[in-house]
Amino acid sequence: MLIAILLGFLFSLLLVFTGKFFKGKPGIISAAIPLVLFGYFLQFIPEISAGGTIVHSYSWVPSFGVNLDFTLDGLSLLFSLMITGIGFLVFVYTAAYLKNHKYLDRFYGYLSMFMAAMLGLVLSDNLITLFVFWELTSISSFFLIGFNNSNPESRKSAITALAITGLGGLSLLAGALVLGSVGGSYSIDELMNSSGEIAASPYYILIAILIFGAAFTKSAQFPFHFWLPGAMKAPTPVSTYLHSATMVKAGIYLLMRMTPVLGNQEFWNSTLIIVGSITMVYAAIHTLFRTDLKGILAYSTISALGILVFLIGQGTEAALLAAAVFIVVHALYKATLFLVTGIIDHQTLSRDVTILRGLRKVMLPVAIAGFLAAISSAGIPPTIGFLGKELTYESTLALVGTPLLWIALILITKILLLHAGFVAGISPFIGQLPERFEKTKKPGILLWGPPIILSVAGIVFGVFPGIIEGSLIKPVVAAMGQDAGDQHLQLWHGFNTVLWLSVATIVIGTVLYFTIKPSQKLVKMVTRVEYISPESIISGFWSLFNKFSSLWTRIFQNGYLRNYVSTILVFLIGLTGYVLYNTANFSMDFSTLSEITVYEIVVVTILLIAVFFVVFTRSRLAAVASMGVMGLAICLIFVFYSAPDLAMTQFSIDTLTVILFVLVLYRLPRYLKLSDYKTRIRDGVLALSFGSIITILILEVLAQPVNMEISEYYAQNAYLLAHGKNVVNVILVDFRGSDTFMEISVLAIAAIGVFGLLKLRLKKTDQR
Amino acid sequence: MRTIILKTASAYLLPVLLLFSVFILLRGHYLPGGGFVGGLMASIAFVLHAFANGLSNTKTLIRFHPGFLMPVGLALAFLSGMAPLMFDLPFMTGLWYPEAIPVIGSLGSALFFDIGVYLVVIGVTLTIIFTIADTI
Amino acid sequence: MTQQLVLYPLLLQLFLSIILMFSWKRISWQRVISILGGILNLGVSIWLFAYIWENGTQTIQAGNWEAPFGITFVADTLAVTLVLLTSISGVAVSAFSASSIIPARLKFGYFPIFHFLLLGLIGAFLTGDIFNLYVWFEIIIISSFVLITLGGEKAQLEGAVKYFTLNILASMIFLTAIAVLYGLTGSLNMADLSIKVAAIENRGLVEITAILFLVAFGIKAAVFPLYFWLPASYHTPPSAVSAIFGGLLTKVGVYALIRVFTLIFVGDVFMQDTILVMAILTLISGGLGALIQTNLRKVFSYLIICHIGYMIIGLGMYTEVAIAGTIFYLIHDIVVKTNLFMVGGLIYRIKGTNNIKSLGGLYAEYPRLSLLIAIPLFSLVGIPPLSGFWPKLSLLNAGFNDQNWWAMGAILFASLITLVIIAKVWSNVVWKDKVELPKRINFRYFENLNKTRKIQLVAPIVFLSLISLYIGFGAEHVQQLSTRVAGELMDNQQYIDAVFKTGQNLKP
Amino acid sequence: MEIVLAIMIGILYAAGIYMILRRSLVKLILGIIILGNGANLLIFLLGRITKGSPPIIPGDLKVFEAAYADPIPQALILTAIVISFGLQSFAIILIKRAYKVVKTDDLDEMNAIDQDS
Repeated sequence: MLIAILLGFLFSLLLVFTGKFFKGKPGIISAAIPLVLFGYFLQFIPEISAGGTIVHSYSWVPSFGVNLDFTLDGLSLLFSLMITGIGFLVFVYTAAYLKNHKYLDRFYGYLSMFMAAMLGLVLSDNLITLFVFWELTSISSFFLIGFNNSNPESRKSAITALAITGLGGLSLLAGALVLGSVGGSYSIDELMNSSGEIAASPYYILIAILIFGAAFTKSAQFPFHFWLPGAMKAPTPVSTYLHSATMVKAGIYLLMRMTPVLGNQEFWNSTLIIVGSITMVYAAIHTLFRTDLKGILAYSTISALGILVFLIGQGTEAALLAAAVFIVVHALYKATLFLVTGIIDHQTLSRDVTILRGLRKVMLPVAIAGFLAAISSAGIPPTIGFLGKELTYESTLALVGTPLLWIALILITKILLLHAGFVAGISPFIGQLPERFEKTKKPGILLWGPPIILSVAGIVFGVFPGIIEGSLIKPVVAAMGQDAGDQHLQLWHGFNTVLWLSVATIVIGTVLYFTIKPSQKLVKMVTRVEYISPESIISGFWSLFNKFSSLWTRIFQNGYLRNYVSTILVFLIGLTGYVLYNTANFSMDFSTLSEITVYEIVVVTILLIAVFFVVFTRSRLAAVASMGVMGLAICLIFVFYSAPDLAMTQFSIDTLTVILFVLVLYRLPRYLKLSDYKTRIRDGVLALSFGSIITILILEVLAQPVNMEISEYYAQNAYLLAHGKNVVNVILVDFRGSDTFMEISVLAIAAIGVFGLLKLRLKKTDQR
Repeated sequence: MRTIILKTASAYLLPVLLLFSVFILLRGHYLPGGGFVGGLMASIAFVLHAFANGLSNTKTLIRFHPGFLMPVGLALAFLSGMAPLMFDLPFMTGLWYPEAIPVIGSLGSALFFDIGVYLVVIGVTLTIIFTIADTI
Repeated sequence: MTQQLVLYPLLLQLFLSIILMFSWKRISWQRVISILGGILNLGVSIWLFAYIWENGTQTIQAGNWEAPFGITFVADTLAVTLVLLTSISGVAVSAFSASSIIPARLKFGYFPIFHFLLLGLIGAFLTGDIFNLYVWFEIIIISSFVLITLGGEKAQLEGAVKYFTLNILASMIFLTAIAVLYGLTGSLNMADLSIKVAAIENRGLVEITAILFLVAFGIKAAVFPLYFWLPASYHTPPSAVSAIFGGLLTKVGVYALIRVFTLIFVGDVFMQDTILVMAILTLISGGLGALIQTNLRKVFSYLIICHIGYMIIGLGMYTEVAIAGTIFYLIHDIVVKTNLFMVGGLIYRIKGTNNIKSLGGLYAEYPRLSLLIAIPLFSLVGIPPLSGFWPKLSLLNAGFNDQNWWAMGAILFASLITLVIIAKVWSNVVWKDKVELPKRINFRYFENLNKTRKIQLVAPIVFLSLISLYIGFGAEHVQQLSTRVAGELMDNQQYIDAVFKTGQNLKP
Repeated sequence: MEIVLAIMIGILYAAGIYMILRRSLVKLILGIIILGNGANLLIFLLGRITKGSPPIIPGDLKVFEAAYADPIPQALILTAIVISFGLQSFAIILIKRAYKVVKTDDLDEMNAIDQDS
């Protein structure tokens, strides 16, 4: 199974190096990969429908408890078949759709990478592995949405989609981690067994929210839905594959997968029902206000996803069964409609429903596919769409609480979706063919074949639901821990409420289709209230956030060195001051201190006067001279306190520094009195507090006992072992010789630097 | 500043000061001094000479670029530090010639290290000062 | 013999620097010496790493003076890992420099200084003596000053002044801290300090010393609110220099923080909380900064800051899992950040600018190169299973175990914002159509370079990308390494034992 | 005396910081030098000071018999002094160059690069 998943990745890697070959005609060969995989997964049907699961496990990063554990059960089988089956058709379709595109190879690369990631996602039993593949689908989606990379809109949509799904991804990561910690394992299989403990843990709500965050962003639930219409900037095969049939269902998949672990809880169910219903109605209404075919389909997809969330939220056996069927329904008709739209777009270069008419005359097979898909979407018998709708009504009717409200909402949604399906699948083909489309070329079989196959499948499954009932649908429900044994999929249920609801849907929807025609006027209506849409609110928030970022960065990184220094000092003083304040215990043992002599006082006074001069003089030369005096005074201090080597070094270095200064300084301008009084006071206070902290620190340290162990060792062994009597020098060249070595290296580097600074002048004519 | 007296004086002063700096270097192990101070003294001697006789004269006197002393000094220090590795002793282990030598005292790798320091210090100081004097 | 191995990478770099100084004007020799030396050094580092992995922490006493009297060099797993990473980045940047640094700079000691910088880094990782660490830090900063100013262009000098001042300030604080520590304990050996500091009764004083170290290293590591020098300077020198700076220089600060706060100042809750708060603010502040930049290298500079937060946050949480996350992130970050700045350099070489608004068209002109660039970019984001992802797992886990919601939030926030930033960079640099720019005269565009030069520019990026892919896909190995390092760090007795048990053989 | 020295060192630190906070490049360097001297004296003082007994083993003795000043801080300071000399000379040249290229001594005018470019 690992190979099955890796196949797509390997192929996309191969394309990096052999891309040229796959450009143009031979591109269709790549469709062999999903076909082979489809066959591979088909062979598991008997075993799965018999109630088995197939588990393959490979060790990857055991230290994190992250392994490539793949489980094939009913749920993952359904998704795998959808991914590879629709994948195959999309690959074939692409070969014609992007026939002459110069980046066809890249497109296949991303597409097969996406397919592999998606397969990995639905097959992973390990939460972290699932997350890994989850992110890979987001990234492939990013590349695919931005595939038309010259188009700024396309790039922007790609970033938006990545940001939103990335947000969800992090939510999933956090959720997985918390769930793993609480449940003691990342294995979903094991987590199912501890679902009771998880529900009882204080983190249950947190986990649920995090998982919702992931699912809602990926499956475009309100208010995160807006990235999906944007994602329609991608080429149509992408919209078909990722943004209606597979990737957006990853969120649905996650919710279904988590149902046995987290489901059956008040919070879980009601949140899903509420969010799902808001999404389905909101998006369904939006379909009325679009004229772009892909826009209509995008919103109807969101609405369908809302229905699925709504159904999963109900959580009953009937609802889950309905969800499973509806996934198949939606995948079949929506993929068809997208492919049809793509063909229309490809051949007529238009997607505007207000002008597309009568296309059946130029592309009859496409019109058939569109029609079949539209009636499946409308839930007109004998399509599988009818089955899906019936089941949906049935389970909603059984809801406890306020079923009337939910029934009303789902009814409205279904009616509007019927309208949308008709607009997208039927209206472009009926009526009078406008003149401008008369010369439209007939699409090739590679284009119209895939939608026909999908739409016909919708009818076949509707007429003979037995084909999928036992093999695909029921194992899905079983995988979610419910048994749907006594339910049967059939077209005729007798005269009951459900049937009347169906009839109402079809009648009202059809009436609606003939009364409300998509028009620019409707589009304008909705743009007027666009400013309160989640998209505008979030993008407003985002630009506010950007402004805040600039502000924050400008406050700290303001370009003034002294502000940087001040910030660092304030931080240092604040922390040390706080600790000193909390722990101050002054104890000074004055007896150990040395006496004060006149010489010392004189030297210290000289030093302080010199420092005073350096700080306050207006003349640079005086400052440098005072600097020299200061150095000499320090030199004397070293002499007083038994450090002849230091005194010598200090003296020579002091001399050299003064020479350097004099050499350099007389070219520099006069000091300017640059800062105002207030600044100087502020800086003075800062400097003095720092100085005081240092003084206090010194006094505190001096009060501590002395440990002379190491210096005694040096003193004892300087002559005996290191053959020298000047201990300081022995330390420098022997005990701590490495320090000295590095110190002369520092000098050498500095000299090279000085040399370079002064001699190297990059000229305009220099090669850059 | 460049008086005849200073000129003549510096002509004599230079070798004397250099000799003194070597003395400071060598006695470092026993009395205050060592490679640093020695090197600084030597450089000050050259700087003095440059003040008196002009930079170009000092440069011709030295013949090669003083910067060359830096890698030489570093190499010397490096070799004296590496020598113990031949005896499977750690880097910078002091190796000592068993007999004491007059004036210097015990002869060991530490001395060569100190000479390396001395050379680097001269090289560095002179490079810096000469370069500045050059470009002004 | 094997004990000597500890110092080989260090001695080799020293040797290279000296040899390179001797071949001052012969820049073609220098190129060859630097690259060959880098490869040799990589070999030696791998050898050392393998040896330590097999045999555990090794120490060597320079000058053969037993600890704590001489200067001890300690090769524990953390140190050799970082030495290995330094060698990896070092050899990549050597090759990159050979092609991208203009001859004028090479004639003024670029390569010797570059190897001195590597020497300083390796020394800092290996030393077991706090004052010696100071000296290595000085080597690092003086080399970096020289590299950052070499060429003396206006922007370089302006950046250098800030870089210089704040780094010197850090050094002064570091020196002050060492003085206080010596005044308290009379020792400089870090293992010895660990024992002696634990015995000090006046904890307030210890805490203040710890704060001094925190600030000194925090400046080097570019932690909030001490990072200002970094955005002001990292984009000014040639890309090869930024690459080594971005990859390794701030990490030395992080290393020093890790070392000091796991070995010497252990178990101080106030300090840990302080570090934690700083880390959270670093993550946020760096992310916010990166979001609004329009210069590619400045974006990367702010991302350095942002990601330093990941490493520091683990140190603040101070559990084995958290430290393992820190170490893993450190390993990942060194490779990726070095690579990132080289990528910046490559893009600059292709386009002649680093301003995002003027870039574009890379996808059309250099499709494979774009894919190559994608590796470091998306590794940086931590798109799983690329390298940046795994350490976050540890850090988030540690955060949850501590119930530290702020830390978790900051980690997730920084991840998201990095994702958005990189997506923006990708969109603008790679996807966007080519922006017609006036041709710069005297500029060596990538397309005009000869084949060797092109390979020298691209090969290092390929090399580091492969390594970061390995870190991502072979996360198990890296995680084992990180866990082992974390274990060693949490149990500092191991370090202390290693330092004091050796060196029994006194001088002959 | 230690108290006097402690206060003096505090003043040196304060003066150094105050100078660094000025807008002039030259003052900046002077400030760094003062700060460096302060740090050196700090090491010296915290290593505990002793009068009149340098750490040099007297003529014919092999080990110390009388009190001696702690040699370690002295060695450290020596290293530190030399290192600061290297840094200082580099810094002095840096301001010279910076002045020549940027044409100002005023640090506030050197903030072009922190803005966007």
